[in-house]
Amino acid sequence: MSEHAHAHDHKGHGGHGDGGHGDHADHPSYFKTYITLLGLLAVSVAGPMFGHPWLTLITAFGIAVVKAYLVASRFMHLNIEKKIASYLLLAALALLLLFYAGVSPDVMKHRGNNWENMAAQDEVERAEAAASTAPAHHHE
Amino acid sequence: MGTLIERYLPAASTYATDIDGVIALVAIIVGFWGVLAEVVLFGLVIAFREKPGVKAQYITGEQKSEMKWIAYPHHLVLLCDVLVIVAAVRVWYNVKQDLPPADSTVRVIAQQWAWTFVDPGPDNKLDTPDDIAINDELHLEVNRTYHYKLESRDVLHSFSIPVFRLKQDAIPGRVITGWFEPTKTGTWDIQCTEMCGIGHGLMPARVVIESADGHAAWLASHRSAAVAAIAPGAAAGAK
Amino acid sequence: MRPIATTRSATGIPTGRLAVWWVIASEIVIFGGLLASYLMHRLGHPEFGGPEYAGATNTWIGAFNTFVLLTSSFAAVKAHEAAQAGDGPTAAKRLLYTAFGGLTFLCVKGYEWTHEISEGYVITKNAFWSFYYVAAGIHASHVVGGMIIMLILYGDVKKNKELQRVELIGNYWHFVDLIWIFLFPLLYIAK
Amino acid sequence: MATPIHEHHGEGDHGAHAHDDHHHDPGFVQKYLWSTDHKMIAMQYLFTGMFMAMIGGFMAYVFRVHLAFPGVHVPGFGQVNPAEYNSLVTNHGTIMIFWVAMPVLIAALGNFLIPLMIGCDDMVFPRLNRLSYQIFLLSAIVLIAGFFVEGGAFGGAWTSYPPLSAKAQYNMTPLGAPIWLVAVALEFIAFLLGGINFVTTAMNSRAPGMKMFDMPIVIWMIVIASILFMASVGPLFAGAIMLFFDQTVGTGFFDPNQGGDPILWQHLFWFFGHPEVYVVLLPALGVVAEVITVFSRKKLFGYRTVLFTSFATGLLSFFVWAHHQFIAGIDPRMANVFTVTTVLISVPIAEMMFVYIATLYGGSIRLTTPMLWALSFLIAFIVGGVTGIFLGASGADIYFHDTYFVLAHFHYTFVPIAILAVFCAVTYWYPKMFGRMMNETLGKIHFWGTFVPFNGIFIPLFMLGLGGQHRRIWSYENFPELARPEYYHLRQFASISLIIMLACQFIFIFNFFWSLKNGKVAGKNPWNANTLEWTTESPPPHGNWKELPTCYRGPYEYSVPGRESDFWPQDQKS
Repeated sequence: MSEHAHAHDHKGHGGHGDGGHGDHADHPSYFKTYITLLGLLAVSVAGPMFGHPWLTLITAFGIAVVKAYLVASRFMHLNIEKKIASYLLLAALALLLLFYAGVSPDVMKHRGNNWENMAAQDEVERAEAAASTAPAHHHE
Repeated sequence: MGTLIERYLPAASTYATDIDGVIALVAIIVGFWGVLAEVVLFGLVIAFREKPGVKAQYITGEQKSEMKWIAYPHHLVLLCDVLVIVAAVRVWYNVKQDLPPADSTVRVIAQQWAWTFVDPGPDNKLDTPDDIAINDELHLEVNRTYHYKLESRDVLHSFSIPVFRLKQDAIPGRVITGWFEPTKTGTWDIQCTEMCGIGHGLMPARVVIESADGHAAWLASHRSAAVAAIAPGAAAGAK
Repeated sequence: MRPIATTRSATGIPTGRLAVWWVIASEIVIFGGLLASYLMHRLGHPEFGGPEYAGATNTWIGAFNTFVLLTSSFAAVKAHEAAQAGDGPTAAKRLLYTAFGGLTFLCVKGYEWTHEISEGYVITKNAFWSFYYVAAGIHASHVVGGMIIMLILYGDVKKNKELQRVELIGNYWHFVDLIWIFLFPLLYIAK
Repeated sequence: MATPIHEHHGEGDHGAHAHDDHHHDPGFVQKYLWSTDHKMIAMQYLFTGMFMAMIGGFMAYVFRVHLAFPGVHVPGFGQVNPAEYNSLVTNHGTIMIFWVAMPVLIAALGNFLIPLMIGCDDMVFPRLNRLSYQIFLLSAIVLIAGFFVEGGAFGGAWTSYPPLSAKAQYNMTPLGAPIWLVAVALEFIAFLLGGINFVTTAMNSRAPGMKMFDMPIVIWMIVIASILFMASVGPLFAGAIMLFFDQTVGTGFFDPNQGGDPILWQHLFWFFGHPEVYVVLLPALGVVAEVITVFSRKKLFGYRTVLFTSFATGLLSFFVWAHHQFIAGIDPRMANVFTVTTVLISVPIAEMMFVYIATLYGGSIRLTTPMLWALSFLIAFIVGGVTGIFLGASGADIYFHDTYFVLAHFHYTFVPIAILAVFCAVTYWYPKMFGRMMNETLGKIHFWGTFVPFNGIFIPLFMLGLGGQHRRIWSYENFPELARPEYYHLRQFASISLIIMLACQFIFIFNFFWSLKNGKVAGKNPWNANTLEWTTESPPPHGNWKELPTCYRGPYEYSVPGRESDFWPQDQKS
C-alpha cells in the first residue's frame, strides 16, 4: 500500500519473500507465459471448427480454465503470494458453485416435482421451430 | 395441543391436522428450550447480583469440566432438531410432493387483482366447453380429493386457504399442481399472500365447501355458464 | 501523512494488496452471480446456440479482443516488473501501453456493438442478447475504470512515487482480463 | 468497482489534507463533513442511521394506526390509501435493514471500535472510508427522493419480487421502483467499500502483541459480518443490474414472457438476504458479549466457543437461503434440503446463547443501563430464535409463511438487533464517544419504556399470525376471518404499544443531547473495562493515542484470582 508497507515488509512477518517483492529471479518468464496464453487462445478458437460439440466444450472451457490459472498464478503472482489470498478467491468460487447447485433445479430445469415452466418450454419450442430452417442450430 | 391453531381457525382439510401437529411438536420442543433458557437467565441474574465484598469467579469455560455445560445442551438441541426435521419433512412430502389420485381437478388463475376458479363441470374434465369459470368463489365438494393447477396471468400471487393450512405461490409462466381434500362444509377465506401490487389487500375470495347434493345443485345452476370467460388458450396463464 | 495503521502488515501481505484481493473476491461473486444466471439459461435453452442468438456473434472479433486484453495484461505485468526494479519511467510507459490496450478493446467493442445493433440484435431481442450486452457492458465498465486509474497513476509512477501501486492496478487489470477469458467462450464460442 | 483502488491512489496525493487534519484546527466542513477520522465517520453513520430510524419509525406508526383503526385519519399523515400503504411497509423494511441496522451496527460501530479496540490510529484507508459514507448518504437521499416522484415510492415489498417490481404496468411506480433499486445498489457499494476497509484493518493493523484470539468478540463479529456481506451481496448486485435493465430498457431477465424467470431473482435476493440476517445479528451479539462481561465482571464463558459457533453460523448461513421460498414455487424436493440446513443452524445459535447465559454464572452483576439492554437483548432474541424453528420446518411453514407470525418472529430478532443492541452499544460507549456519562435514571426509564411496549407490540402479532392473518394487507374488511372484532382488539393493543414505544424514544433523544453538556465527566475508563479503547482519553484525540498501545492479553481477563483490581486492561504488562 505504501512505502511504509514496504519498509514494514522488510522487517519481520516474513512478508518480504511471500510478499511477492524482489524474488522474481526464479519466477517463470512473463513472456513465455504470454506466448503460452496466445497459443491456448488459438486452440480455443480452432476448437469449434471441427464441429464436434464435446471437443468445442473442452477447447472452449477447459482451456479458459487453464488460461485463468496461468494469468492468476503467473501474472497476479498468486504462486508466490501468501496462501490466504488464493483461499480467499477459491472460497468466492466455491460460493458460486453452491449458488448454482441451489438455483439450477428451479431455473435451469423447466419441469420438476409438481410444477412445469410452461413459458420456458414454449419459448424453447418456438425458437427451435424458427431455427430448424437455419443450419447453424443445435450444438449441445 | 393440536388445537393451537384451531383455537383461531377450524381445520377443514385432511392434512390441516398434520400441519397443526408439526406446529404443536415444534411448539412443545422450542417452548421447553425457550422457557428453560429464560428461566436460567433470570435465575442467574437474580442469584449473582453484585454483593459488597463478593468478587466474581474466574471461569474460562475452556476446561472439559466447564465445556460440558455447553456440550450436553448442544447434543440435546441436535437431537430435537432431528425430531423437528423428520416431522416437518414427512408432512411436507405428504402435502406438496406426493399427490393422491384426484377425484376432480380445478384450475386456479390469479391476476391483478382477482381470482378465477375453473371447475371441470359435469364431465369432470378441464378445458371442455362445460367448464364453469367464476371469479373469487371456489366451490368444492366435501370429502373429495381435488388437484389444483395454479397459474398467474401477470405477477406473483399466493393461493392461501388458511382453514386448509394450504399456501402456494402462483408464478406467471408456470403451472404448479397441488392437492387438498375438504373435510368440513362451510365458507371460508381465500387470501392472496404474496405482494402483488396496489390491490394486494383487495383480492379476497371465498371457498365454499358443500355437501354432495349442494355441490350438484350448484353445478346445475351453472349449466352453460359463460365458458368464454376462460377459453382454454388463455388457461396457459402468462402466454 | 498516512495512518500508521496502513503501514502495519500482520498478515505479511501489504495492506493495499490485501485490499485488492478483497476487491477481486467481491468482484468474483458479482460477475459469478451474473454468469451463473446466464449459464442456467444457456443450458436450459438449447436455442441459445441458434442463429438468432449466440450464432450471430462474431467469434473473430471476440478472439481479437481476447488477444488485446492478454497483451495489455502482459504490458501490465512488465510494468510491475519495471516498478519492482525501481524504474518508474519505464513502468509508467508500460502502464500507458496497458491503458492503450484497454482503449483498443473498447473501440473494437464499439464497432462490434454498433454492427450488431444495426443488424437488429438489440438488448431486448431475446434473453441471450440481454445477457450478452449486460455481461459485456459491466466488464467494459471495469475496463474503463482500470484505464482511468492507470492514467491517474501515471503521473506519480513516472516520478518514481507510489511504485507499489503499479502492482495493485496490475492485479485488478489481470482480473478484468480473467473475466473476459470466461466471457469469450460463454458468449462467442458456445454456439 | 474500481473505486477502492482509485482511493488507494487517493491516499498519496491528498496526503497534504491529512497533514492539515493532524496539526491545524480544521474548519467546520473539514471537521464534520469532510473528515477522514474514523471516529467522525462513525458519528456520521450513527446520526444518519438514527435519523433514518426516525423515518422508519414514523412509517411504522402510520401504517400500524391505519391497520388498527381502518379508515381513520392518521394524525400527521392523513388517510392511508393502498398505494401509500404498500410503499410505507416496503420502505419501512428497506430503511430499517439497509439504512438503520447496517449503518449503525456495522458501519458506525465498526468505524468507531475497530481502530480503538485493536490499538491503531485510524482505518487503513481513511479516504475510502469517507467515500463509503458519502455514497451511503447519497443512497439515503436517493431513497427518500423516491417519495417525491410522480407515481410515488416503490411499493412492491422490500424483497422487490419481479415481475411486479420489473414492470411499471404492474407496480404503477414507473419512477419509484428504479429509484428504490438504485438506492439499494448504492448502499451495497458503500458497504462493500466499508467492508473491505474493516476486514483489511482488522487483518493487518492489530496492535503489536495482539494475536487473532486477543481481539474482542465484537471486532471478530464485525469482521465476520463484513465478510459475509461481501461474499453474499455479489449475486444480488448483479441481479439488481439485471432488474434495473428490466425496469428501464425492457429486457426480460425476470419476465417469463421474454424468456426470463422470476424465481431467479428470488434466489439472487435470498442468497444475499439470509446471510444478511447474520450480517446484522453478529455485531449485535458482539456488543452484548462486551457488555455482559464488563458488567458481570466475568471472563466470557469460552471465547473460542463463541468464535467457532459464529464461524459455523456464518458458514451455515449460506446454505439456508431458500427457506424464504419454501412455498414460493421452488421445487418441493429442494425444500427438504433447506429445511435440514435451516433447522441445523439453530445449533450454533443456541450454543452461543448458552455461552452468554453461562457467562453470567458466578458473576458480580451490575444492572447498569447498558447491562439492562444487553440482558433484554438475550431475553428477546431467545424468543425470536425459537420462533424461527416454526418457519424453518417446511411442514409448519406451509401455514406460517407470509403471516404475521413471520413478521413477529423477525421483529423479535431485528428489534433486539437494531434497537436493543444498538441502545446497548450507544449507552455503553457514549462515555468514550463524548467524554461524559449519560443519565442513568433517564436511561432506565427509557429502557423500560422501550422494552415493555416492544413485547406489547409483537406478542399480539404472534397471535394474529397463528390466526392466519397475512402480511402487507391494506384492509382486513374484505376478509371475514380477519375482520373479527377480537382481532381488531389485538391490532389496537399492538398499535398503542407502538405509539408508547415511539414516544419513549424522545426520552433517549433528550438524554443523549442533555448529557453531551451536563453528563458527569467520564474519564478514561468509567466502566473499569479491559479493552484497548478504554486506555485513551474520552473522547479519543485524533490519532487515538499519543503512543499506540501494545497488547499483552485477551480482552476478558476480569476478576483474575490474585489481583486486587477485578479487571486487567489488555495494555498493562502486569
